[in-house]
Amino acid sequence: MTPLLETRSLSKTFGGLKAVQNVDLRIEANRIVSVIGPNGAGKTTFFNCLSGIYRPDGGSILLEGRDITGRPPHQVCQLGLSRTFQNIRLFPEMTVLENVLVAQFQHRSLSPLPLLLHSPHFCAQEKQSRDDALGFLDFVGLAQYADTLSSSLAYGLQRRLEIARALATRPRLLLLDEPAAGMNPQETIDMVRLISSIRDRGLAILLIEHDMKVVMTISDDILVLDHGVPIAHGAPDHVRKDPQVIKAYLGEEISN
Amino acid sequence: MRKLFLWPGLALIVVVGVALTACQKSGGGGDTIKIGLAAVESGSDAQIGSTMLQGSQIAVDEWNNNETPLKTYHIVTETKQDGSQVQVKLDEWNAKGGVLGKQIETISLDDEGKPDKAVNVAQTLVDDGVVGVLGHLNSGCTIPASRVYNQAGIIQITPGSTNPQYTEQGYPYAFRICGRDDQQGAVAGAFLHDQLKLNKIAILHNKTAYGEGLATEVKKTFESKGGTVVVFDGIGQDENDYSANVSKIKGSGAEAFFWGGMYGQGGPLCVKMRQAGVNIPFVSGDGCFDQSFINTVGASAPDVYLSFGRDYHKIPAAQPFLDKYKAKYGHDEGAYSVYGYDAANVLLTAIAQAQTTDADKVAAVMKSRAFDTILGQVEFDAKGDTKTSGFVIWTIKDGKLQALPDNP
Amino acid sequence: MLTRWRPYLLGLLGLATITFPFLWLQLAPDFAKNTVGVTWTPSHALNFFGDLSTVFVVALLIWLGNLGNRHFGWGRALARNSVWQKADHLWTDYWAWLIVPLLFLIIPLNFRSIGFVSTSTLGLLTFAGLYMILAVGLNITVGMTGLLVLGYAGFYAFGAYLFALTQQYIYFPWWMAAPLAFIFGGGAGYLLGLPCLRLRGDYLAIVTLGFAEAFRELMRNLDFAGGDKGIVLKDNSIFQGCAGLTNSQVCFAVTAFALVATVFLVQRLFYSPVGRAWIAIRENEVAAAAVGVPVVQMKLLAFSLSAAIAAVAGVIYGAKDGFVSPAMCEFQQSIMVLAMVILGGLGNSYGALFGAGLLYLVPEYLKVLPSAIQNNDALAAIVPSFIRDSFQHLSDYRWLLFGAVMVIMMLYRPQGLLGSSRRKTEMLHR
Amino acid sequence: MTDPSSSSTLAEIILDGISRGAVYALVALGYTMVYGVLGMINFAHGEIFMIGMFACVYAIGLFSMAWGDHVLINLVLGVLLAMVFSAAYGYANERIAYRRLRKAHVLAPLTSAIGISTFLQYFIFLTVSKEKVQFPRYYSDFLTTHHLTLGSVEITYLRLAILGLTFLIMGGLFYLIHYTRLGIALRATAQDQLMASLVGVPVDKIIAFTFILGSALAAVAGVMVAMYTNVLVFDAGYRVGLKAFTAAILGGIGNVPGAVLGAMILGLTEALTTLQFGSEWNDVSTFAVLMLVLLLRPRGLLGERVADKV
Repeated sequence: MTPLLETRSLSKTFGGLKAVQNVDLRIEANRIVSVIGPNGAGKTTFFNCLSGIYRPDGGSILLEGRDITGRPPHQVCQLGLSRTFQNIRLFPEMTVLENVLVAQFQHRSLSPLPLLLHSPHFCAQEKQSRDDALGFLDFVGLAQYADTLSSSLAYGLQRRLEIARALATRPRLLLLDEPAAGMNPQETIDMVRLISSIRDRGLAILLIEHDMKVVMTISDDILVLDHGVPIAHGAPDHVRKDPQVIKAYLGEEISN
Repeated sequence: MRKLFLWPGLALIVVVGVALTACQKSGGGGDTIKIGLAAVESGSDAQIGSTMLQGSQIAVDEWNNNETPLKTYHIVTETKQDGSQVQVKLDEWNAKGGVLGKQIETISLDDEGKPDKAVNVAQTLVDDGVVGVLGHLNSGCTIPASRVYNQAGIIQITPGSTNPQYTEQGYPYAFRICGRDDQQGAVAGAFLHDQLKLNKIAILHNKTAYGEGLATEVKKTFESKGGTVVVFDGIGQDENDYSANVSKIKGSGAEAFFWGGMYGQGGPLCVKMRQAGVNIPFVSGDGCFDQSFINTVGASAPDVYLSFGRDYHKIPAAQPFLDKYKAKYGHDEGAYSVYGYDAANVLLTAIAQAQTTDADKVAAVMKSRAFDTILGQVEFDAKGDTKTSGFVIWTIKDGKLQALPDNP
Repeated sequence: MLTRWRPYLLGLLGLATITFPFLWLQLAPDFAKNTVGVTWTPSHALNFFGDLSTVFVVALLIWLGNLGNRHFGWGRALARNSVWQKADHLWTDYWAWLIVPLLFLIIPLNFRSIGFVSTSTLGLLTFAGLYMILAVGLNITVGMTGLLVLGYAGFYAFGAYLFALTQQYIYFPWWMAAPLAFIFGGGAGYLLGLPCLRLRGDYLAIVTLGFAEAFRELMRNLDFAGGDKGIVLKDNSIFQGCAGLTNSQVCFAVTAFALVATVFLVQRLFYSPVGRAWIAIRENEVAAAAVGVPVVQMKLLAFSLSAAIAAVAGVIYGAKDGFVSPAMCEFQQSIMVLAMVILGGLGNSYGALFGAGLLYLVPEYLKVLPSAIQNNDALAAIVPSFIRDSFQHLSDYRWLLFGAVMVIMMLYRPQGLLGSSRRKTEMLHR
Repeated sequence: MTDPSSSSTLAEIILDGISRGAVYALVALGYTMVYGVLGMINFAHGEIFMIGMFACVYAIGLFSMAWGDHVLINLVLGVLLAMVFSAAYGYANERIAYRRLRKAHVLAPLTSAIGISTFLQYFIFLTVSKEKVQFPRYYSDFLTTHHLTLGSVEITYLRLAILGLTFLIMGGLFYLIHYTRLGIALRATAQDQLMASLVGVPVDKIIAFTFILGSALAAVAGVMVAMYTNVLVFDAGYRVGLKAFTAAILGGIGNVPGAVLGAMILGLTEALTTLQFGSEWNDVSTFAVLMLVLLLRPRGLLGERVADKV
């Protein structure tokens, strides 16, 4: 069976800096895989390569067996890979609802005539979009804020909105870039719950997270990057005991 | 504040707009004859445009006050009731002032030198019920506006647009009192070939309808006489760096240079050529006929020749007009003031003789006889151009432009 | 109190100092010696301020009103219930917006039978309509998609030339000319946008400006395009012969129809996934791409759509005046349309309509105002002559004022007069 | 009898192209400097350049009224005063139109800049002159009539001065940005204004300094160009500014040597177009070159690729 996502010796270089080197990763459907590593390990670069924002220098990315290497971001998204951003990128002037509506773009027919005439089909589609969007907002717990400007949401809610927006693209694989960053313990627990319930909807999740507690509780698999190089890969317990990981996190002396 | 002032402001605009459209109609009475004056009166050509219209205005004032100095020249033929024809002097039947027994009212509008504005100005004048129009200045404005006047059946006389296309359109009511670019180009081209006895010239123009048109005519004449044009280039109107052009001219071995354009570029271009050691004759057209041109090239610049109409300073009939102009406006006349004055006199004389403002009859009168003007006798051909062009070559002498002595 | 005002006073003093020579002194060149002197000409400066006095008075009133509003709550009750506040919601209402352009453009037609509207007024209104079409079209790129286009008049001229050049050889029935221009204008926009839209926003601005300038120069140089004097159509009556109306009346009606169609098209797109995608691109391009919006395609759509709209406006212009010339795509034209969009409201089609009406019609009205006052006995008696003259001069100052308006709007009301108030937060804090 | 494309003509045309390029370069440096520090197009830079031209002539006029026509004294003082004036305009421009918009959407300062540009153009149009004003040639004759002879080509002192000045300013700016403390502050401001202010860089002052320096240089350029073309006109800045901006983009905006390179290419393109096709094609060829470069190298010839921070 082909995995949902597979990277083969993926590499990306900036000038002389090798940000990501030879990363091999397989993600099966319905699993949560985390990418961890110290600051500057190339995690976000890895994400940017996957989601098409950067064009990798070497290696290939396969989504459900299809090569998506170097495809532009919107195509990657349309093929079923969606993401959130470490520094939140919402559409600030749009309402919460509109933010989610935008994400349904690829699933909406744009035939000009119905669009201009507002044919019954088009109106039904718009209503469907709205209902779906409200459904996603309800799922992440933002239904009551539907008409609020997204820029006026609280920080934690903005993260949730980003997730709802990513979900609205109907991905099979969701990339979450530090979803729990800057949250208090309660919010973190809520976020973990949310991530689990996303998995329960049948999505695979690739996660970057600094909070080890989060990572260890929900991950099925963990990939550890250090200076762009994958140094460990496996189940949480396995990774936790890996000497190279300890060295990467804690430095040379202690691991000795 | 926006809240407070926006709606009253909007309301004001709407009310004013409506009021304007309403009262423009009701403004005029039926007891005057209206003449439209249209030319560029704002922007960089404002001076030349407004002085032209001021010339026309003086003529109209004279008619209104019945003090036309030219009236003794105006001998018209009047048909009496019994069918016999007698020659009458103008002042005999126009003693009350004005024309056709009515005072003349002028409506002066600014076309900003832009074709689209000119068309709207033309439409406004037509709406206001003018019987004749004196204008516009720029050929680019005159040509599109002429369609409006002719479709509405209004006589148009341009005092200053020299582009041939204006009268070549075949409109029955389009006249011009100045010369045409091809006449001017022929004079300049002949001067270069026959009088300066040169065989190779370089031509530069400013890419406008006027500049390029004139330059093309000079080229045609010069080549038809057997000369060669070694450089024929255009430069943008906002270009100020001519060094590459001058180098090209220098390298081309041209024996004279013709500039088709205005004085704003012509002056510096001449200076640049002299600085680069290109001391060949500099020839240009009426676009450079301005005091600022002399100011730029210097009061004693040698080998500078301009083609322009006759020197009206030497014509005695012009003197009263020039004095009156200075007295009324406080400054000297512009290059086209005299033409504006003449155009107005021609139009009003024709109306007076036709005894009607009907355009067909006035146009018929205009094409049937010769008019005495400051610049001499004017006769119109079938197209509406003057039969004699009157272009002569001028040069700079003692800080002033003077017609060459061997020209009449 | 003084400390609060000191920076303003110092600023004013500084401004007065640096503008002093240009205002109060005049150059007096000595042509004989090729040197230069200066003369002290206070009358010159006083005229300058005198002509602008109306503007100063209006500005003072606005400022006082603002002060009063802030300190004493003037107009607050008024504002709370005014249409102004609800503008955003009102306009989004499905059918309400159709009425606005209709009202503006159709009313004069109804009065035709009683001779209310003269041909020249009709001409002015047609122009206002054309500028409105242009403003609505430009608003798609600048306001909705966030792409600054500085050479918009290039497309306007493109349409006009397309029309004029084809008219020289092939006769088009009038109802075919505009749709064809729409298609070809859109195609031209597409071809230009293809390479340009990969560029950063400010580069795009300059490249489009370059396009307009290059197009103008090209048209001036090509002999078959008539050079600088442009093309005078042999027959400008292609719009004529409909129901016994004159060319101006048909052009006006066609403009009105095109305007309504344009607003219809743009608003329908705006309230559809496409419009949401445009706004998303404006708000955050990376995020838009990441949620599956094909950024380049959507930008191209916006760009070519607005080019197509401009081309249609160009055709109507060509048919109305019966000639086209390179002067159509001067930089000032583009700037004027941009100023209309900015004044009216970025991203709001009604704002663009409003801005276009304001910036085109007010200077025109001001220009005829003095003679209208003079012709009207009642008005002539009431209005003092110096105010009458100041109106006339104000239209000379309009470019100065346009420039000032663009700066002031950006500083104090970046969302435009009718723009949504949300836009302000976005423009000022990013 | 010489052929239009003979070698001496070609040499002269190339020299014309280089001088024209140097004129563009002087202005382009101002654009590129502001862009380098603020990341915004100072569209009004061309107008500051134009103000510099006029200020110099006003100053010369004033001095010649005050103590007569002393070429060197009046000219040097005139240039200095023009620099002061332009700097003041540049500062006022930044203070009024840009400072509040620093954090705004990229459209806002650009629009504001276009507004200022239009305003200044028409301010001069309405208050100084609607028509072209000529530079008092008494003060430029000694530069334009004397020349060096190199083979068959004559180079006037003015052209030498413009060329020299261009490279001097380019070198000076390059040194300033890369080898001085101020340059470090400039670069820090360019990278991240907030961070720079946190480590003690007075960001407001640095930006104001950028504008003042750029504007003063524009004034020098303005005087040079006024002497070179003999013409001062209210829209001189727009034309030269557009070309200079094109040059800056061509060379890679934000890059000091790039601006000069781009300007030289542009100047030569125009001069050679004049020779080969006639000067009416200058503008068309300029923008064709711009489009071509942007198609092939969107960052310009010497511009670096800057990755978008995600």
